[in-house]
This record gives sequence, structure tokens and C-alpha cells, in this order.
Amino acid sequence: MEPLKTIRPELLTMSEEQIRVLMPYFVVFGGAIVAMLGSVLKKLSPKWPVFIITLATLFAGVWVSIGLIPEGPVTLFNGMMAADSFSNFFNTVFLLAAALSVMVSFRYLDREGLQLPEYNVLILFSVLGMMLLASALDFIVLFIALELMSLAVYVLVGFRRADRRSNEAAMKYFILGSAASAVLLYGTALLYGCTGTTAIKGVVHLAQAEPAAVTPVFVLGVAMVVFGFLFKVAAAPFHMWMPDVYEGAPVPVTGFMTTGLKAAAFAAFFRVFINLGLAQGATEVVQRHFHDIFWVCAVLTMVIGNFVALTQTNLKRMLAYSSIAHTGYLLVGFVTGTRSELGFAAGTMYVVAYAIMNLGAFAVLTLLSGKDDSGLNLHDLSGLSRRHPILAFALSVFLLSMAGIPPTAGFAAKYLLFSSAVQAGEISLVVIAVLCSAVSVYYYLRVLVYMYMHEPIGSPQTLRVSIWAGVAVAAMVVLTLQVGLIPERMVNIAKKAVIGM
Amino acid sequence: MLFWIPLFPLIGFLINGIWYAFGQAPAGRKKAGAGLPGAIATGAIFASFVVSLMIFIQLLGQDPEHRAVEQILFNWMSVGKFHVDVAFRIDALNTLFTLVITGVGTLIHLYSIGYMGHDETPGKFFAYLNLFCFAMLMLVMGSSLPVLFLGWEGVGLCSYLLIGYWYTDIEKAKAGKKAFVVNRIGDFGFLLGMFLIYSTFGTLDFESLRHLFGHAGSLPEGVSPQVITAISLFLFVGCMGKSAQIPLYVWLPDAMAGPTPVSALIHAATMVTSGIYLVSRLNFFYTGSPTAMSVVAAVGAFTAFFAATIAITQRDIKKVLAYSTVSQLGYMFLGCGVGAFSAGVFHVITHAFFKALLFLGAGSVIHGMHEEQDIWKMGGLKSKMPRTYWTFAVGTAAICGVPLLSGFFSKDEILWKAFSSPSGSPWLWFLAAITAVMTAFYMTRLFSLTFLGAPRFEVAEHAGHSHDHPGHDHGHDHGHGHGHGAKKVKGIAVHESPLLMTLPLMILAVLSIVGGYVGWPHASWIEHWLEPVVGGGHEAASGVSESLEWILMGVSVLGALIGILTSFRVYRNLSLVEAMTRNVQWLHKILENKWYIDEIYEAVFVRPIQVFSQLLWKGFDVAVIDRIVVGFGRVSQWTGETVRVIQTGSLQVYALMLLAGLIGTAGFLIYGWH
Amino acid sequence: MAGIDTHFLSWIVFLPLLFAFAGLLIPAKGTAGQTAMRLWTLLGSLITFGVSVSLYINYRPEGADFQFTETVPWISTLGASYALGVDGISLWLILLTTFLMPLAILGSFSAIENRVKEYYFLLLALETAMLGAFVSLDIFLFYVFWEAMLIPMYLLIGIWGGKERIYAAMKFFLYTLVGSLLMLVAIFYLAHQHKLQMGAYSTNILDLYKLQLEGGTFWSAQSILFLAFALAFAIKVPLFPLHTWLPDAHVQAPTAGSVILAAVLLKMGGYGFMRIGFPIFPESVAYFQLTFMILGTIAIVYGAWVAMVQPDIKKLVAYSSVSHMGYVIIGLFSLNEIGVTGSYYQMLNHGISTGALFLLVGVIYERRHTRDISAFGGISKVMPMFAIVFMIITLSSVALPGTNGFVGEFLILLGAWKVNPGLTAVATTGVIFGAVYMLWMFQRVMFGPVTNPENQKLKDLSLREWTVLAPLVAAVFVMGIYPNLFFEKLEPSIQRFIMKSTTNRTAPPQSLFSDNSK
Amino acid sequence: MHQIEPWVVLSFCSIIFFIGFTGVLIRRNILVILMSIELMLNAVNLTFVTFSKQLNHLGGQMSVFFIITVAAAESAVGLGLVIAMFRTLRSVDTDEIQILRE
Repeated sequence: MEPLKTIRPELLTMSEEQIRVLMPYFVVFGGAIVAMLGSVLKKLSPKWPVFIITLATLFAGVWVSIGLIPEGPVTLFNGMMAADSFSNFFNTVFLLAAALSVMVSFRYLDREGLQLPEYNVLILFSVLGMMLLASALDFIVLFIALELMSLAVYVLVGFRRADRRSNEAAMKYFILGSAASAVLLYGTALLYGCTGTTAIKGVVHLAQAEPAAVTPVFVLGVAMVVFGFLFKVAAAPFHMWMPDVYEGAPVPVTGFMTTGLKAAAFAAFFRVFINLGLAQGATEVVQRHFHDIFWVCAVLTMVIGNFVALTQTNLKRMLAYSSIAHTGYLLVGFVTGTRSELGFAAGTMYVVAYAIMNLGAFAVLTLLSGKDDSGLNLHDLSGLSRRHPILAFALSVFLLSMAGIPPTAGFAAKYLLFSSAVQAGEISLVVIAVLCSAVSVYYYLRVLVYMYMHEPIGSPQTLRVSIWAGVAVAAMVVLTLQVGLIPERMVNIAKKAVIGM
Repeated sequence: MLFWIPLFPLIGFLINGIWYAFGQAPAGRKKAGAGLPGAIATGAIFASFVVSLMIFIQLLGQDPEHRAVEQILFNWMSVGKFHVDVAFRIDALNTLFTLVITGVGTLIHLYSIGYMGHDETPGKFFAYLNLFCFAMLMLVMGSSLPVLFLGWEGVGLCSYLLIGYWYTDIEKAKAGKKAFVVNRIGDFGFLLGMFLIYSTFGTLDFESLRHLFGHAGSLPEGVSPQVITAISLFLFVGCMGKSAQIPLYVWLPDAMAGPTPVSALIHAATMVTSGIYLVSRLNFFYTGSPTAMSVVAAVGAFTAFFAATIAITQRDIKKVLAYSTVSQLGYMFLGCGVGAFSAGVFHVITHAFFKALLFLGAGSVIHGMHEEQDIWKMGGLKSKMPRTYWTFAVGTAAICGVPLLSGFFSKDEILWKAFSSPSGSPWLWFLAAITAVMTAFYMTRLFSLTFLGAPRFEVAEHAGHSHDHPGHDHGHDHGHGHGHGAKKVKGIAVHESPLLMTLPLMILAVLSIVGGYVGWPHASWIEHWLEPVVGGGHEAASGVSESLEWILMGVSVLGALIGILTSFRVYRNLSLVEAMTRNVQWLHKILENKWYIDEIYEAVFVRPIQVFSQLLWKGFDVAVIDRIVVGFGRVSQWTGETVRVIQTGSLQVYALMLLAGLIGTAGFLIYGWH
Repeated sequence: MAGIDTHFLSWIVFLPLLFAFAGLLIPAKGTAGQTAMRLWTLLGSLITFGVSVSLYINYRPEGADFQFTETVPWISTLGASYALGVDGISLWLILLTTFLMPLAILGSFSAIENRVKEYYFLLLALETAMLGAFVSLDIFLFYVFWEAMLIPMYLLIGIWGGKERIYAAMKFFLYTLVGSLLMLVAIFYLAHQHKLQMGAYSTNILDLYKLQLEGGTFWSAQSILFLAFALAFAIKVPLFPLHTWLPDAHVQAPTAGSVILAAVLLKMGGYGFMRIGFPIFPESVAYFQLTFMILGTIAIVYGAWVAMVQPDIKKLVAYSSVSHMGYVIIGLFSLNEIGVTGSYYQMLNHGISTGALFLLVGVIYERRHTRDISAFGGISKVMPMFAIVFMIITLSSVALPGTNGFVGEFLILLGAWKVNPGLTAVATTGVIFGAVYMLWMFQRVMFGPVTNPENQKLKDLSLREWTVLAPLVAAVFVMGIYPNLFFEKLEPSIQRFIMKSTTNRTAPPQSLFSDNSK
Repeated sequence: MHQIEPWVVLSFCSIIFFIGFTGVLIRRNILVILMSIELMLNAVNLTFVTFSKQLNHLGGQMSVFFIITVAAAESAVGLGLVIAMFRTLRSVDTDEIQILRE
């Protein structure tokens, strides 16, 4: 933020280009407001209007985003926000993730008696937060976006108000999340104190221009910012909130969190990481130290995620740990990101692939869950392939994709990610990673064991799959396989996104 | 034309085999009698005999130095420079073998039609028999080691199948397996020999190998004598297996579990002599290695002696003959081992005649006695089975070495060569001569216990019991064959066998008498005939005069006579035998139990390997490797369980972890930044 | 059939998958539906076989290294391409696969009664994956097929298997996966090396053949990479001491699963060595030659000994596979034409005879629902035709001359003898022990009196079972008597393989252990 | 009038921040924890203001407005969650929320 000495007209007017690139944000924001107003209509009709508005908003957002091909990075609001291919790419991901979550939640909310329009409104606002998060170039914007997203999600996590576990999850998430935000903010403050700016890029400029300005306070600031992100992406040892929250949250919310939230956190992390110059531009020593920290974090995260997931019997919680494990793989991308050609592109690709398969998996779980999110223990899945072969097949595809078995998106992404790590010379890390993923195969396959190799227990309950959810699951299966078989396009998009940043 | 020789039996096998497999074996199909399958099989082998004879005549007319007929059928394997054709080559040596195999084979086939008349599955039997002839002919006709090996293993297979022919008796099946496995041990040596030959000479073809050697035991250039010795010994291991020499002879006595014609054909006349064939065929290797020669001779002589000791005490008529076969095979190897290959081959031929005769005679006795094989339960069959009696007598005399019978000539030739040849020694001669005495003794024992004296079994009335239509099933199925006769008719109604069985006996008897004249000392046709292939007999070592030869011959004749006469005297009075037996009970027991060799093998090789295998499986595969594998899983699980505990559920513990992580990160960075 | 000329291999590979998907449309409810499903699958596999036969006819051994090639860029970022091609080495394995598949399918007509549709779908999908691995000329593509093959097999074992099926399926999957994941790391490294040396990423196998990697010591790049690949392949082979997944998987798998597992999946290991392991890392092959020959020899003897004491027929056959595949290893590592040809031939033999053995075991299992050797005895009497076929296959398994087994083992040992006579002598004892365990098993199952009343009334082979077994019996003899039929199309490829695998690429070319040195 | 040295203020801020954090760590009552979080945020605000003054740069002070707003929203949501929790659990003690574990 520049000191405001004179009123500069260009700050108050916006060029056509700027308005164009801001369209997705306007659409979502407008949609959210309309939906909020629309929720007044709930007396009229309990669920449809807001649902339709939300879905329309999200798809309109997707449509606008896809149609938007910025010629180059556009900086907005005096350098506080960027609209470039990177943010555009991630916006699409968030919007799609939200759209699918909404589609899947529809019948779930009915069943749980939670059909409140606020649900959709909150999702819209959190999506807006995510979108801003992925485009923030200033710490304050980043903070606001983060809080916009988080606050909405805190509520979503506790959405099953009468449920003790939901409450607990929301409370834990809220307290730890707020504390972490505060730490991040404190770090920002320290950086501001050292550099006189809250612009992310400004920090690194200073560190490069005046190495003498790099004081322990500055370093502490950086550390606190990084800490904030490590918390948000749930890297070990800052992962502990995640399993509890994922377990307690309503299933579709968990699905939304593992994809949208995680993708947003990583998107911002990528941007901050690169703009802070932690990867490039900083001195050798800095790079080495961050490398070491990420290395340790990555290994810890992979090990804890995978090994603890081995012992889980609740599917939701198992996927929570698996989500931690995937964070670990992504951190491998951070460790090596800039030293190899693909680096962050591979990471970006992985985020997307992960989002696809996780959305799908949680969509299936949503369909399978019984009243009050019960029925998600492993043995509840016994003989699913008999009861509902298509759902079982879909879930298998998602799980195998998470396990990284070809020909799925998970494999292609993992291949790209680890391949870039090998290029960066991180062979030992990759070996640890693949061994961990071998461990992971065990618990993913265990689900298949229950679905395919055990006989159904009890009387087969009829599963009603709404058309919305059906479409969502089918779309994810197709995407998982498509990205797995022909990853080239996705790789190119991811590459373009990262280069455009 | 050559290929017709093995092809006829193969065709016979295919006809009988397919007919059996699809027409007789399936449940509910009509069982065929022995007649038609037997006729097909006999016809096939006879046709091949005719062709063999034609080949022989053709060879007779050829120049001795190039006396051979060759035919390449097709290329079997061709990999890089390694090239094996399925090709036949008949020269002076193997023409004799083809004649014996097809000739004696025809007789035995003929005999089998009668013998197997009441068997349940004669189709199968004749198929196997023809298959055997096919394999045996491949063995002797093959022009290279791999083709020979094809036949070599093929005969082993047939031997296995035929020994275990009555497989419902598990002991017989086991005997078959034992034969196969022990033979495989031999084949192991054979294979190594082949590998060594190929890696040394680059070929496995007999002719090419022979050309590499040149003449008179000279070694090819650049090949060390040790390699030749190794090759010879490896191959000899194969021979030990196939030709039942110490230490691999153990399968042959057990092989008597098969039908008697099988014992006659495979385990006396043909298959077991293939070791001698191999050694003679590759004589240039052996002559190139004195060490190997002495090993062959020593093993041969010792086997001859050793088997004879066991034969003295056996009670089973076929077992006695089996040990006598082992012993005679020892003679043949002794002959080869002292360089008298032609003597060895000569003995193969005469032995084929008289041993086939003896076995078939024994078969006839067993047939007539309704499956009784214990000679102590026989006696006095002379009058009841006159044709069998007379032919058996001729066979016994031949094997004992009664002068002017076939066995005499061949055995004497070997004895003389064992003494006189450069690689021979008086010790070998002495051992062989002792064996000759023992042979005479136990064969006469067998003869007199079976045919002479009073019957030691209950004789049943002959009334209404004609052989051709027996009132009960005595279809040679040992599983339940025993004592059938006794159940229905009290005692045993002994009968002479039908002409179909005795005719071969008579023919073989004639051959046993006259077969030896082709090897008349000092005018031996056979030695001359074989000379181009196996080389001339070595000239007697200096200092051995012709008179000595006569003296030695006299000694051996005398020995045979002593053996025969003692045996007659002893076994005329059976109480005397029992008294004598009691005097040397320990020795008798050892001999009767065959020196406990089977038990020793069982304890030293079979059991330990089984126990060790079990240990490997349970103790290593499951307990170590698998435990490690499962251990990885366990450790993972354990790690998970342990790490999981940190996740206490307490909000504030989480917050503490955050703080710790933050302090750690910041500390590391601040410390490291400067 | 668009592009049948230009995409011949793709057609072969994906034909089964097409049939599999089409088969999903068949309503497999009720007996008629199931029968329709079975026949449809059979038809699919037969057509695939037919098409692959035309591959055989059109393959010219004197022609190019790789024929019927197709290359489509796939992931250019990583240099991965969809590259297919066939040489002699893949040709016969393709034919083996397509030949056995209809038999395996036909063999399980009556064994599989529940979830018929899934079963046949998986079998066909498996076929596609296997064929794909055999024709891939791109290591990435190869890996994709290699892994893709795990899932159908995993499900086949896990769903239609025996009592311990889940444990076995899991073990199979994880064992194989651990090996292949390390291979994956090595693949990354190779692609990266290619970029460093040639300026662009490539995972095309033919490009990787040109890589120059430092080798010759244990810690050199080549050795480590080779070991990473070798681990994956050795697990698949399976080589002692990495074989313990095999007995479990074999015993638990349904008949068709065992057949395919033994006949084709194990060949992936040997094929991997031939296609990737050897030609890319020639120095390491020389460096580890002795190690692997020792392991192969141990496998032969160990497998045979442990097979001897197995109470379960399938387990016995499984350990016999360990023993037989040990021959493959020593033959390959002997690195001369005789040994390698023998080795390759042994792979085909093993496919035929072990496949047939599993089918035979399946036949009695269907009748008796036990595989315990002690539960049988005297079966020969009750099922004479079965006994005849069993005998022939047993003989093929003990490598009797005239059957296929002999040609393979003989050539392997002959080739290995030139390299290391001592080890070969030990390996040759496998000939003895092979006879011991096979014949002992045969004796206990087939011979003796029929003691168990349950065995009294067993039905002999049905027409369907005859149809399954007859081609295998014929193959046993054809391969045993006229192996040149196979060698003709194989020879140039094997020669090239040896040349590549013995050419030292970091030093001036020099031939190691060459057959032609004499 | 003595000018307070910036480092004094900053140290004070950091102390408050860590008091806040410690509050989160050790207090059992969730309401108190919420207050602790407010404390942390306010420490940050104070830091911003101090730096803003020291650097003679308005940006810091502007940030404070945003942060205060967000903090208010946060408190609102937090209190809402506390109420929901109290409704189901009849307690606002952190010891009560340990069902989700391991």
C-alpha cells in the first residue's frame, strides 16, 4: 500500500480490461448477495430458489472464468490483487468444487433436516474468499480473503447444530484457525515493520535490495507467515486440527473443505511462496533453510498421514488422514518446485487432480452416509458392489486415483510431481514418498476389500441417488479417468497458469 | 528308410494309445481284449524288425570303414551355433542293438498277448510297450547326444509307466517313481556331460566328435585329459542310473513290480543295456581317459559281485533275476572298462537272449502258479510245466557259463580281457571269476527250488480248470491278485502256459544256445564287425601267453561247475539249507535285506532332504521371509497406532503443538539465516 | 475397422477391452444371461487370438527391429509417447497371452457362478493390460499397463478366490506395488538423464537404449537404477527371496486367475528384464550377473525342495513356478544366445505347462472342492482321461525330452554352463528334484487304491474341458518337437538383445560373455 | 512529554500476543479463549500502529481498520458457535470437546 498523498484518479476508475477480469468476482459476489436476499423467500418455497441461484451463480462464474483468457497478468487496486491465468485457473477449480458440493448436498440437507438457504449462501461467500485468496498480492487482502473463507467454513463445519461432533469440530477449527490467523497476521505486521509495506512482493524486494535489513524480526515475520500457511494446508506438525474437523463436519462440507479449501490454501501458498522469493531470488542460505524445513515437514506429513490412516476404520477420518498425506506429497512439490522445469505446475496439477478425486469420493460418501453421518465405517461398506455396483465402482476409481494407480488422474499428477522432484535431485525424498504411497495403497485397497470382497451385511438399504449427485459423481469419474489417460491438456493448463503468475 | 524303424512302434503306440484313451478308458466303454491291441503292437514291432534286418543286410554289404546308413529327418533345435538335428545313423554297433531290440521285442510282444490276456487294460499295456520300443530305438539310432537323450529319457518314462502299470497298488506306483527319480540322478550326470562336451567341442554329434578324436585314443588338440575324464565320468553317472550300477542300482530290483514281460524287455534285455551302448558309442572318450576306464571297470566288477551276493538269498523269483541282471550289467561295464567294448556289447546280446528267456520263463511260472513269486513256495514244476522247464534250464545253463552256450563265450571273453588287457588286472579277473561261481550257484538254486524236488504248495485238482477259460480272475492285478486262486479252488492248479507264451521261450532258448557262436574266441565275428566303431580289442599285454588263456578259461568253467554242483547238492536237501542259514544268520540277514542299502539311502538322502525341505518351507519361507514381509505391515500398523496417540482430541494439546512447531520453525530459520 | 493397418497393435490391445465394455450391456441375470456373457467373452478372446495370429503371420523376422510401430505423442512435457511395436521377444508373449486367454475363459465356465459379468469384464480388461505391457515401446506406457494389470488381478483373487483370498490379494498387490514404485523413481531418473544427455525428455525405450550411464560399481547410477528395475521384475518373476506372494496368490486365485497369473503375469518380469533391464544397463547386468545367477540357482533348488513338501496341489505348483522361473533367470543372465533363447522359451513353456496344470487342478477342484493332496488317491482309476492329460503335462513340467520343457531347460543350462559351470551343475539338480516333487504329487493324487469314498464317483473330463486342455497338450508336443517354429521369428531379436545388453556404453564396445567368442 | 520508544511498545505488543496465545493454550473456558484470541489480534493491531507511526506510513493504520472489522466478524461467529455448543453440551469447557480424537 502506497501512502495516499494525492488522490490519483486511476485508482478510482477502472479500465475495461480490469472490469473484465473482475467479472468472476462480481458474479460470485452478486450471486451471494442475491442468494442471501433470496433466502428471505424461504417461507415461499423452502429450498429451491437459493439452490438454483447458487448453482446458477457458480456455473455462471465458471463460464465467465473459462471465457476469460487474460493476455497477461492484470494488477488491480494499486497492486493489491492480481487477475492472471493462475488465479483464473484456481477460480475455476473453486467454483467447480463448490458447484459439485452444492449439487451433492441437496438431498443430504433434506435428509438431515438442515435444508437452510444459509448453507448455500455460506458456500458462495467462502468461494468468494477463496477466489480472493488465490489472487491476493497484499497481505491485508490475503488476510481478509482468508477470514472471509474461513469464517464461512467455520459455520459450515458446525452446520449440524444439534450434533455434538459437528459442534466440537467447528469449535476446534475456529479456535485453532483464529489463533493461526492471528499468528499469520502478526508475522505480516513484523514484515510491515521491517519493510514498510504489506505488499507481498515488496518484502522480497527489500530483502534483496538491502540484505542488512534482514533482521531476526524480519525472519520471524517470514516464519510466522509460513507457519500460517502450513497450518492452513495442514502440514505436520500443524495438521492436528484436520482429522477432527473433517470427521465432525457434515460429509459434503468435508468434501468441499478437502478440495476447495485446500486448493485455495495451496494456491495462496504458491503465490506467497514465489512472491516472497523463498524459492527464487532469495539468497542461497535462505533457500537452503526453507528447503530443509519443507523437507522435514513433507516427510513428517507423509509419514503421519499415511501411517495413521492405516489404523483408521472410519472412512471420513481415514480420508482426512489421507488428505494430510496428500499435503505431504504437495510439499514435495514445494521442496523442489523451482528447481525443476515443471515444479509448481506439477504441484498445481496435483492440487487439481486431488480436488477431482476427493470431490468424487466425498460425493459418494455423502450418498452412502446414513442419518447423522453414520454408516461410514469400513464394515458398513461391506458388499457395496452388490448393493450398488456403480457407486462402488466410482468410489474405487477415486480411491485408486488417490493411491496413484494408473490410469487415473492421481497417477498422472503423482508422476508429474515426483518426476519434477527427481529432476531437482531430491531422490531420497521421492523414495520416501513412493514408499509412503505404497503404504497408502493398503488402506485405500482395504476399502475395496470391503466393497468387493465381503458379503453384504444386514438388509440392503435402498440408496437413492439424486440426479444432481449422480451427475456430479459421473462427472468426477470421467474427469479422473480423462486426466489420467490424457494428462497433457491439464499439464499444459497448469503450466500456463503458473507461468502467468 | 531308417525312420521306419522307430516309426512303426510309434504308429502302433498312437493307434493303441488313442484307441485306449478314447475308446477304452472312459467309463462305460467296452473293454478290449488283449488280442487286437497285442496284434497291432506285435505287428508294429515286427515290421520294424524286418526293416532293421534289411538295414543290417545292407550294412553287411558295405565297406567296413564306411559302414553306416544315415538319415536326417528335420532340424530339432537351432540356436545360434547350436544345432541339433533329429537324425538317425546306423552303423555296425547300433545295428546289433536295433536287431536285438526289435527281435527280442517282437518275441516279448508276442508273449505278452498271452500273458496279459486277462488284464483289464491291455490296450494301455501294448501302447506303452510300443512307446518303449520307439524310445529305445531313438536311443540307439540317434546320431547325436540330444537325440539319444530323448530316447534315454523316453525309455525311462516308459519304464516308469510300466513299473507302475498296476498303479492301484501304491507300492508299485512307488517303485515306478523310484526308478524314474534314480534315473534322473543319472541323467543329471548325463546332462552335465553333454554341457561339458558342447562347451569343449562345440558339437554333440557323434560323428563330429569321433572325427575330432581321430584314432587310437589320441586327444583333440587343446583339450586337457582332465576334461575328458570329467566328461567320461559325468556320462558314466548317467549310465550308472540307466544300467543300474552301484550306487544307482537300487531301482532295478524294485522295478520288478511291473508285469513280467516288461521286466524281460526293459529291465533285462534292452533299456538297462543302454549304458553300455553309450559307453561303447563314446568309446573314444573313455579310451582317452585311463582314470575313467578304471572307474568304469571297478564299478562294473564290484557291482557284479555285490549284486550276486544279494541274489543268493532272495526268495522272489523275479528279484533273483533282477539282481542277476544288475550283476551281469556289471560284467558288461567291466568289459567296457578294460577296453573290450566289443566284449561288452557281445555280452549285451547274449544276455538279452538268455535273460529275456529267464524272465519270460519266470513269467510263465508265475502265470502258471497264479501270481506266486516266492520260490520257496514252488518246487516240482518240472513235470507240470515241461516246456517252461526245459527252456528255463537252457537259460540257466547259459547264464551260468556252461561251455558252448552263449553266456559262456561272452562272459569268458570279458573275464579274459579283464585279466589280459592293459587296463585290466588280476584283481578284476578274480572278482569277476568269484562272481561267476556265485552266479552259477544262485541260478542253480533258483532253478532247483522252482522246478525240482517236491512241490512246496498245495496242489489243486486239475478238474475242470482249463487255462483258456479260468473260472476266476487272475488278471495279474497285484492289488488283489494274490490268493485269488486259493480262495476259489483249494491249492494252486498249476498249468503250462499256452503256446503263445512258450513259443517265444523256445525261440529264445535256441538263441541262447547258438547266440554265442558269433563270438568264438580268436575268430570272433562280432569283434571284427565292431572294430571300425569301437576299435580293435587291445592286444594282450606282453607276457600273457595263449596257454594262460586256456588255463583261465578252464578255471572259470570249473568255477561254474562247482557253483552249479554245490547248489544242486545244497538245495536238494532243504533242511540242510536251513541249518546252514542258521549258522551264518547275520550274514544271511544282511544279504536278504540287500545290505540295507535302501534303508541307508532313505536315512541319508531321502529323509534329510524331506526334513530339510519342510524346514525350509516352515522355517524359512514362512517364518523368515514372510515374517519380514508381514513385519513391514506390522511395523507400519504399529507406527500408525503410536503416532495416532498424539491426536488426543484436546484442543489445547493441538495448540501447544502449533506453538512448538512455530518456535521450532522460527528458531531454525533465525539461527540459520545468519 | 478404421485404421486397422496403421493401428494394428492398438486394435489387438484394446479389442478385449472393447468386448469387455460391450459385455457390460448384456443383461447377465439368470442362466441364459450368464451363458450369453460367457460366450460373448469367449468370442472376444477368440477374435483377439485370431487377430494376433495375423500378427504372427505378418511379422518378418528379417525385417526391422520393431514392426507394426505406432507413435503418438502423449505427454510431451515428459517425453512420454504412446509408442507401440513388436519384435520377436514380444511377439510370442502376445501370442501366449491371446492363446491362453480363451482357454482360461472357457476353463472357468462352470467354476464361476456368481458375479459373472464382473468376472469376465475383469478378465478381458486384464488381457488388455497384459497385451499393452508387451507391446509398449515407451517406458511410461509400459508402467501404466504394468500397474493397470494389478487391479483386475487383485479383484479376481479377492472376489472369486478361496478362503484366504483377501490376504492373498492384498499381499499380491502390495508386494508388486512396492517393487514397481521404486521402478517408477528410476523411470523419472532415466527421463531426466535423457534430457541432460540428449536435450529433451523422453521415456521412449529405444531412446533410452542410447543413454550413457556411469556403471561398473555398486553405487554407480547404473547399478542403482538397474536394481530398482530388477526389484520390480524380480518380484514379478518371482525370484527367491521375493517369491512369497506367489504361493498365496496362486492358491487363493480362481482357476483362470492362477492360469493367467502363472502363464502371463510372471512373464512380465522376464520380459521386463529383456526389454528394459538388460539393454539399458549393460554394465550393471555384467556386474550383477553372478548375483542373479546365484539367486536363480537358489530359486531352482529351493523352489523344488519346498514344492516337495507342500500338502496343497496348487501351492506345489506355485513353488514349482518359483523353481522353473529360476531357470529363466539364470538363462537370461548367462547372456549368450543359447541361454537367452532357452530362457525365453522356458517362459513360454512355463506358460503352457503351468497354465495347464492349474486348469487341471481346477478340474478336480470343481469336482471335489479341495486341493489337498491327501484327499485324493487313485484318481487315475476313476478319471482315466484326466490322468492321461495330467501325465502329459506333468512330463512337460519335469522337462522330458520331446516335450516343451526340455528344450527350454536344456538350452538354458547349456548356455549357463559356458558362464559358470559350477552353478549350472547345482541348477541341474533341479532336474532331479523337479521329477521328485511332480511325480510324487502325481503318485499321491493319481495312483494307489481309491480310498476316499468321495473320489469314487468323479466324472471324467467333459467335452468342454477337453476343448480347454487339448490345445495345451498339442502345444506341449509342438513346442517340444519343433521349437524352430518359434526360434525362427525369435532369433534376430534375441541377437539384437544380446548385442545391446553386452555393449558397454561408457567404454569402447567390447563383448562380454558373448556366445560367439569361441 | 516523553516519547515512548517504539521497541518498548513492540515488546509490549509481543508480550500481549503471547499472553493471548498462552490464554488459548491454558484456559478451559471457551469464552476466555475467544477473548485471548481478541487479545492476539489487538496485539497485532498495536504493532501495526506502532510501525505505522515509526515508518511514517499510513498503510499500517489502515490495516488496523480492516483487522478490527474482521476481528468483530470473527467474534460474532465465535460466539455463535459457542452458543450452539452450549445448546448441545450445556457447557463451554474445552474438556468437553474431546470426542473426536485419534
